[in-house]
Amino acid sequence: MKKNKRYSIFSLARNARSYHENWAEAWRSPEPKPSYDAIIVGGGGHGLATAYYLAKEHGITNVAVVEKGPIGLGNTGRNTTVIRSNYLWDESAAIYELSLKLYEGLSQDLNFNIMLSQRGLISLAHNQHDMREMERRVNAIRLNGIDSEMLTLDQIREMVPILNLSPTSRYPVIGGSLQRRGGIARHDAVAWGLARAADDRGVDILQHTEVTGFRIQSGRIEGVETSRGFIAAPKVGVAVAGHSSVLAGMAGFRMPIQSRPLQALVSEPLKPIFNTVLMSATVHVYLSQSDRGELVMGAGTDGYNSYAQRGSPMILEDMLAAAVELFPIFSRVKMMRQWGGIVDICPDASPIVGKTPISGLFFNCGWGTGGFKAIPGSGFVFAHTLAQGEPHEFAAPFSLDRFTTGALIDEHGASGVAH
Amino acid sequence: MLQIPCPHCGPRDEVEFSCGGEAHIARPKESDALSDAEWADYLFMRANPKGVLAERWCHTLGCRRWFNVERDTVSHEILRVYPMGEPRGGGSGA
Amino acid sequence: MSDPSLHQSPLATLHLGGRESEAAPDALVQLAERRAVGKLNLRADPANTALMQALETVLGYALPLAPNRTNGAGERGALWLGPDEWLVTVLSGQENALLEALSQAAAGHHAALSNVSDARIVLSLSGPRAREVLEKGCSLDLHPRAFQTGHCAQTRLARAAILLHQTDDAPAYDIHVAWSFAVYLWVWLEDAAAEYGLAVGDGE
Amino acid sequence: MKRQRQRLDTGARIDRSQRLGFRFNGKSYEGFAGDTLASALLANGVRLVGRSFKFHRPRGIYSAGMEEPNALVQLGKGAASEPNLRATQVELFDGLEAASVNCWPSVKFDVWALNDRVSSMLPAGFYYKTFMWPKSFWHRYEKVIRKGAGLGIAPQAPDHNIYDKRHQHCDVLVVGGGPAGISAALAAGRAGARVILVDEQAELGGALLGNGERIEARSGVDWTLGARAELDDMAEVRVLTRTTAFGYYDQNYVLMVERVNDHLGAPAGTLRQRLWKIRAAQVVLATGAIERPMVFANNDRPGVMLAGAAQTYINRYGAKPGNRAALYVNNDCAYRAALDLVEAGIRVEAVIDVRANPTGEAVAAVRERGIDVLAHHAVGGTLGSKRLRGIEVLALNDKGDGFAGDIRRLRCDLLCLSGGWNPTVHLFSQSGGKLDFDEKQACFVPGEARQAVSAAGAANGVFALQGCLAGGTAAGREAAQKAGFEEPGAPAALPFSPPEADPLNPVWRLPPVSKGEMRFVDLHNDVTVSDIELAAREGYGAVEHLKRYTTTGMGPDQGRTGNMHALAILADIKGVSIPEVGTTTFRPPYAPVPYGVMAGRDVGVLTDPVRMTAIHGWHERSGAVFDDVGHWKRPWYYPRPGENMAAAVRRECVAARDGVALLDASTLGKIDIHGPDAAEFLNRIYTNSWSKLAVGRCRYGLMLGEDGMVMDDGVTTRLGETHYFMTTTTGGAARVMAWMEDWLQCEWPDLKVFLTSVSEQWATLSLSGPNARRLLSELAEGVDLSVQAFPHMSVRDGRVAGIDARIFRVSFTGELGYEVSVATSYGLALWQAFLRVGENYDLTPIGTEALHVLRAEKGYIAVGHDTDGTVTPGDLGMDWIVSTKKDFLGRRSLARADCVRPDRKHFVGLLPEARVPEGAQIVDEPRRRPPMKMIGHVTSCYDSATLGRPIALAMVAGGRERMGETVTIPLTMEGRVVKAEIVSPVFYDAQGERLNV
Ligand SMILES: Cc1cc2nc3c(=O)[nH]c(=O)nc-3n(C[C@H](O)[C@H](O)[C@H](O)COP(=O)(O)OP(=O)(O)OC[C@H]3O[C@@H](n4cnc5c(N)ncnc54)[C@H](O)[C@@H]3O)c2cc1C
Ligand SMILES: NC(=O)c1ccc[n+]([C@@H]2O[C@H](COP(=O)([O-])OP(=O)(O)OC[C@H]3O[C@@H](n4cnc5c(N)ncnc54)[C@H](O)[C@@H]3O)[C@@H](O)[C@H]2O)c1
Ligand SMILES: Cc1cc2nc3c(=O)[nH]c(=O)nc-3n(C[C@H](O)[C@H](O)[C@H](O)COP(=O)(O)O)c2cc1C
Ligand SMILES: [Zn+2]
Repeated sequence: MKKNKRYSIFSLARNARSYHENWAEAWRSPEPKPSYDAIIVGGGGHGLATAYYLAKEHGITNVAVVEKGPIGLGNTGRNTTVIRSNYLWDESAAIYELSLKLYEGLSQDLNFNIMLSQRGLISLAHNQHDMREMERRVNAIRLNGIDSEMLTLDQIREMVPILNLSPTSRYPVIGGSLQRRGGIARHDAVAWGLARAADDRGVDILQHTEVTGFRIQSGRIEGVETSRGFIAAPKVGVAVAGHSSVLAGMAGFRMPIQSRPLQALVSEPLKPIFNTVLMSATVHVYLSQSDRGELVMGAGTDGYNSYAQRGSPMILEDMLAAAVELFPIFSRVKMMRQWGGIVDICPDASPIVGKTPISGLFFNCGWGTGGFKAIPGSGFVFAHTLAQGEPHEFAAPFSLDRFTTGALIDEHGASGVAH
Repeated sequence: MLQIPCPHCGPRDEVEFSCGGEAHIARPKESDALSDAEWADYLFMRANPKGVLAERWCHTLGCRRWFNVERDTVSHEILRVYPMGEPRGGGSGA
Repeated sequence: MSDPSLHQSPLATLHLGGRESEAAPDALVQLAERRAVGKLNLRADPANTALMQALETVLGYALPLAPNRTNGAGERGALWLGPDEWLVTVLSGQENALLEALSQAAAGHHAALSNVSDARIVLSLSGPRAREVLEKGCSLDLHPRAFQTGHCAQTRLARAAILLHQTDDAPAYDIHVAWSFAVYLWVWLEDAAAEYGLAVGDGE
Repeated sequence: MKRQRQRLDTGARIDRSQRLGFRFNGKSYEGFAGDTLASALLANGVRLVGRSFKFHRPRGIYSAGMEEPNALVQLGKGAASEPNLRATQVELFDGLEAASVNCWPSVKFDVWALNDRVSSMLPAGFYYKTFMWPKSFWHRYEKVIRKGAGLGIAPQAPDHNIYDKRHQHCDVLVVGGGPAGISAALAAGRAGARVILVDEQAELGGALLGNGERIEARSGVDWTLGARAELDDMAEVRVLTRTTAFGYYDQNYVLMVERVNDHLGAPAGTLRQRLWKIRAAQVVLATGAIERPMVFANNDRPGVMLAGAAQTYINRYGAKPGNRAALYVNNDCAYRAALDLVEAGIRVEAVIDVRANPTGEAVAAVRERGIDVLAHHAVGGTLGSKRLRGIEVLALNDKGDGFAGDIRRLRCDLLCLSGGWNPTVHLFSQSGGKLDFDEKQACFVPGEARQAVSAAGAANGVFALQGCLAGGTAAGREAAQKAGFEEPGAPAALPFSPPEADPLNPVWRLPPVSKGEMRFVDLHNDVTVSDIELAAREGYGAVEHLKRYTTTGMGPDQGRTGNMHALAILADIKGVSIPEVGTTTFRPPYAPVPYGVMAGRDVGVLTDPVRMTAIHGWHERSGAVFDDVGHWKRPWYYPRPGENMAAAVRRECVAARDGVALLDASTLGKIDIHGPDAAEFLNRIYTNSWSKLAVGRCRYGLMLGEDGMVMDDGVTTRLGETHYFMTTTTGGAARVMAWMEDWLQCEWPDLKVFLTSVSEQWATLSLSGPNARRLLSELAEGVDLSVQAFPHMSVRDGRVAGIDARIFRVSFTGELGYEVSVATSYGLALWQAFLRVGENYDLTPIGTEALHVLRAEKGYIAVGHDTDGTVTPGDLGMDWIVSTKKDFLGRRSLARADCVRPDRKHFVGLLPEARVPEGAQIVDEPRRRPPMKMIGHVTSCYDSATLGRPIALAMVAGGRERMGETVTIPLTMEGRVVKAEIVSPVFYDAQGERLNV
């Protein structure tokens, strides 16, 4: 029986008749080949997107994605799925907007519904400093040709009637900004859809294959040592998020990265009550309601390094106090599950995409609290970087070298609260 | 919520402390002699190990003293607390 | 010296005056401001025995060297703040004189004295349920097996930094809180104590 | 009101003398004190209580506890409304109102049940495969999906109850108040340890309340009451019921929520729930075990229930869950339930057992009662829809992995399931402990612990009562001992060896009787065996993928009754062992926790402290408009009646330039710096040199981070030979103090310097304007205010208005200025004295906005306003303050390639045609449409009363080399474009003549 690969309402109906017994595997589980043209370490969104675009844009299909566990269970599988491109600096705006544009066609491109929901993203301002920063950001974003606007209190009230807009609250809301194209997507679907599409183009996805070292000969990469043996490749791209320092250590250099717990939680499912994404850097919380009905919520990182995928409950207490203050009707809504990820934080809150001291070895990391939205864009430019051996123009400013020259891209304002 | 044994005040909740990141990073004395890369190494590059990390903590809301801690970044277990200035791994345990 | 009649407590904005006489016979918690406490922040190296001796001579008692311990109480005593830091209390009005005397004693040594009488105010919290009230916002172990009369600790109470000092087994506590946080903490304490019945004292 | 027709006449833990009226789905019913909503509904014969998440299938009550996947209700109305409560956990109170969730218009006729009809189109993950064309339609589909999903509805009004928190330390925390937990608490308590014993139920007893077991010739309930009395007598033991331990965090930090008065209906304004934050030296987990179901077609009908639950409804609540029952089991234990059913007058049709030859004691007893035991049989399906009407039974084949023979139908309205037990290892797993797989009992049990924790009783995989008692005692005793307490002369622990019983035979999945039938694994999320098979087929065969693809275990019950089957079926499909498949991660909370209790009292006025200066009350009374700066609320401006902001600010500015203005500057950070090395320390902290500052003089300083970027600034004064007094920005106060302390303690311990924060000690009032000296001289005593005696940038001690004061002659407005600092408690008196005398000078209180206008006219930077952490002193044109003769923090960074780029952004002044918002971007080549290349942005912009025009400060690329050039500020949101000329940032009194008067 021929297995069904293509997804559509028709194939779904057809398969319903055969009790869904003929669906093909979304991606294969091949044995590793001895060598590949390129190896991507890390089967999160960034690694998978890189493999996909290597195959799609550069015709490089003899590629392996090497993942120590099952794919998509790192930060990609545990993030709060906020997507937006309203970043302050030109360099950031360029790469995040590329990403958002790619997201806008990704379901069709991958033939996998990633459930992109561009329901609009509101940031709240609570004081004059917030307003100033917001004006600066919104003006810059607009002049970069990206949608963004300031909101009045009345506009906010109309969009989010359940928000506490009392002028006497402790941190009264005095204004806000909106990116209408911002929103959320289904995190797992992004990883799975990319994996399926990359696999379809010939990429080998090697799950349960942990990279344990790099083989480096006179400053050049030769391949990776893994829990399933050595695999050779002239080019290796590493996208392991929170584990970047560990992998850099294997290659003999250090990174300007701290691995921090970032926590999130979901409520029990509720009927639709809240139809945008809302964030407040001042009271430290952001939230949205998923298509399944849970309120998905996050805040800032814990204050210490950790690889535990878990943080301290005091963050939750503060996060939920902020949530109840902003949304008094959520007081009796219940937290259902709470977890953490390991985010890779750079000193300037911007990523590192590009070359390393080892020739042929490239790193893509430092996306910290905000790299889900960057997945397609980052994969696109990182694939280019790997294929050409030189950074894509959008990736160039995000070189590791900037920490030496001082040309940092300070996006702290953008991530005062994680998202 | 970590419980951190302040060498002066004893075990206290994490809320009273602030973490100062990796310990034992000495400020270069003759910084002019350093290349930009060497200076960047001091400023930004960090070990960030998965496992035991020597880091600095300050009992901010308590005695305001800085001290060193060896903590496992996977289990969050605190293995050792020792004064500023004392080298890693050596000295008396706590 | 400043004209004491011009002095104003941060709690003045709460207009507690009328409430001091409020009858609360069943109250299990008493709360009042302790106004007569002058305070000096003292920094000195405890290993400098000559200095320690000189300071003791002026104070009339030794500075507590064990962490989180006090010597004396109320308007005359010293509270351990850190391994080289103490809060010296003195009847208010006398702080400048004491500061002067201590400075002279410390002359030639490395020591620091700052008058911080107004930096923090002192609230006294007492009554059979006083500990429960604190436990609502303070993560210290305040059980008598762990925290007793004569113990002190800098810590956090709700969202304010405090210096906590147990002054009686009853129990009774002095809570030192920053001037600017005083109203918040008072309101918080009133709220926390409400379920046990609160009597607002008239301070001293 | 209907009779409770399914109620037993005697026995059970309910109080038949206390009748409680309640409403469910609009109908009135009656129950008794001691009931849960679930038991009361069963007693009233109500079977259909809810609808499932995805297919909206009719569902009934499935369990008697926390593990309930079906019976979710919306409780209460308005401000008391709470979604998604388990009916099995809601204690009945008079007047309770509840309704089914996730159904429209009613639970009986739910339109969404259409989903069930098309369920073949909706397998796991169907949404990933469709709704992609046409692209623009997705958001419409999404709306429908969203409406169909979700369960209860969010409350419509803010909560009318309050929540609180308590910290507590103990030697031994015992979670779970069944026989094991009680034994542990008794043992630890007798040893003298500080013990906390918690149980989420209304009373202690655990399984004993429902299973009719006896201890030492007493009923389990009596034994429990005796133990409770002993525990209550121990001074250091605290027993908390209705309290759920839900999160186990690092270093034995356990969060628990106590439901204080939910069982009384939680009247408005009362304390409803309390969060307990426990730090325990040792933890004993005696959390019991959760019964597993059996899986077969249409196993979700109302009337299908766990066997232990049925037993509990009878023994504990006196409610008959049905009248004609069958049991479907794979172990001995459930046979006792069968006996209890019979005892309660329920007709038991048969016990269907997948095992070939069950022989245990209880089995024999059942047979003796004349009940049919259908060994080596299985249930293949059920009949009925809104309630169970019967079951289909089939014999198993020889291997026991498929059916043999014909379907046999049995009529029944209750089917009790028992597929074995899963120890409640959630908290143990949260604590970081490893789980082992117990092959014999087919369940995960606690293995190696990572924290100071042990498990006892059913939670430890010990299901026999004697073992629970012995294990609990041993665990309690050992925990106390580890915490330093031992009971003198405690009797030696009883040895315990588990009784031999027929092993259970886990049959996780049988083939479908007919294709396409629904065999539910996760009742909550409507996940079926086929979904699991589909996931495995499609490559989502890692257990974490399985969970996410099928959503099994992701509902509010977090898979309590279903997860084990999901793992086992996956293992079966993959041909590997269950431990090889592994579990998904157990995460807090163990049971859902309201946001409100996590927030506690930190809401409303207690959200966050408002820091107050001594003058705060006056500001409020005087109608100041405030702006938040950190925790402070600073007066922004003081509008007079009828005045708008612009007018008020203009008036305030004019006062400062022409007369005299008064500002509350108390929020500035202030630090006493003492010690022989203080000057050297300042040299390292600030960019400029401090070696030669004379006593009594002040100097402005700039502070950088090690990255060379401006971090803070302020004036520091030398008060004595070894005594300096530093001021910082308001926002930077805490940061700067911490920063300096860090360097002192960690890097430069050799420097003899002591730092003391005195921000709070001083109220600082700033007088500025040409009349400042005249005004001050009316109040000052003992200070010569003349220019010669008291020049700009110096300090004098004196008395002002009868108050000891320290007077700094400094200025941030560019006018003659004095900052008068007095002890904070005298701040208000001084302010009032100034106002009194100031009447003659038209003294005008000014807010931060006017201050900013004034300082901007002078080109003074405001750190954090004009700078953003990316600005060097060079960018600000402040090289003059950067010493080249010494090292200081951040210096080396200034030499990096990027910091010496000629085209960096420079701090400049702008003369814009009109006022623009701060943050507006600047371009050279305006275009009709974006994108446009930006060359900088406006950092500050004001209407300057002094200059009679708008002015701005900005960061502009290469700006200092472009004086006199015109740039453009496109305001695309407002649809206007403003031109501006680049000028020096100093707009006013460039020579500083007004300062030196
Ligand atoms: C709680 C939380 C909320 C967040 N919210 C948002 C948000 O709302 N919006 C947003 O844009 N971003 C958000 N983020 C950030 C975002 O999740 C990450 O930036 C992004 O997912 C990173 O993707 P990645 O592919 O680089 O890393 P990951 O998805 O973490 O993938 C890295 C992979 O590398 C693998 N790996 C590691 N070491 C090895 C090895 N030695 N050998 C082989 N494989 C290895 C890991 O197993 C993992 O699968 C959030 C993050 C968290 C934790
Ligand atoms: N015959 C069998 O096969 C079988 C199987 C299982 C259990 N049992 C019986 O069950 C009993 C087991 O005794 P036990 O003490 O181990 O367990 P138990 O079930 O009697 O008690 C566990 C208690 O822990 C509470 N609990 C669980 N998690 C909690 C949490 N997070 N916070 C607060 N409370 C929590 C529950 O409400 C319950 O009261 C015995 O009576 C035993 O005979 C028998
Ligand atoms: C956007 C989003 C929505 C989620 N929704 C649910 C949910 O409905 N139910 C649930 O149990 N978990 C939900 N989770 C949490 C996952 O179960 C899981 O905890 C998280 O992905 C981290 O993985 P881990 O807990 O296995 O480490 C959600 C996670 C994310 C990122
Ligand atoms: Zn300490």
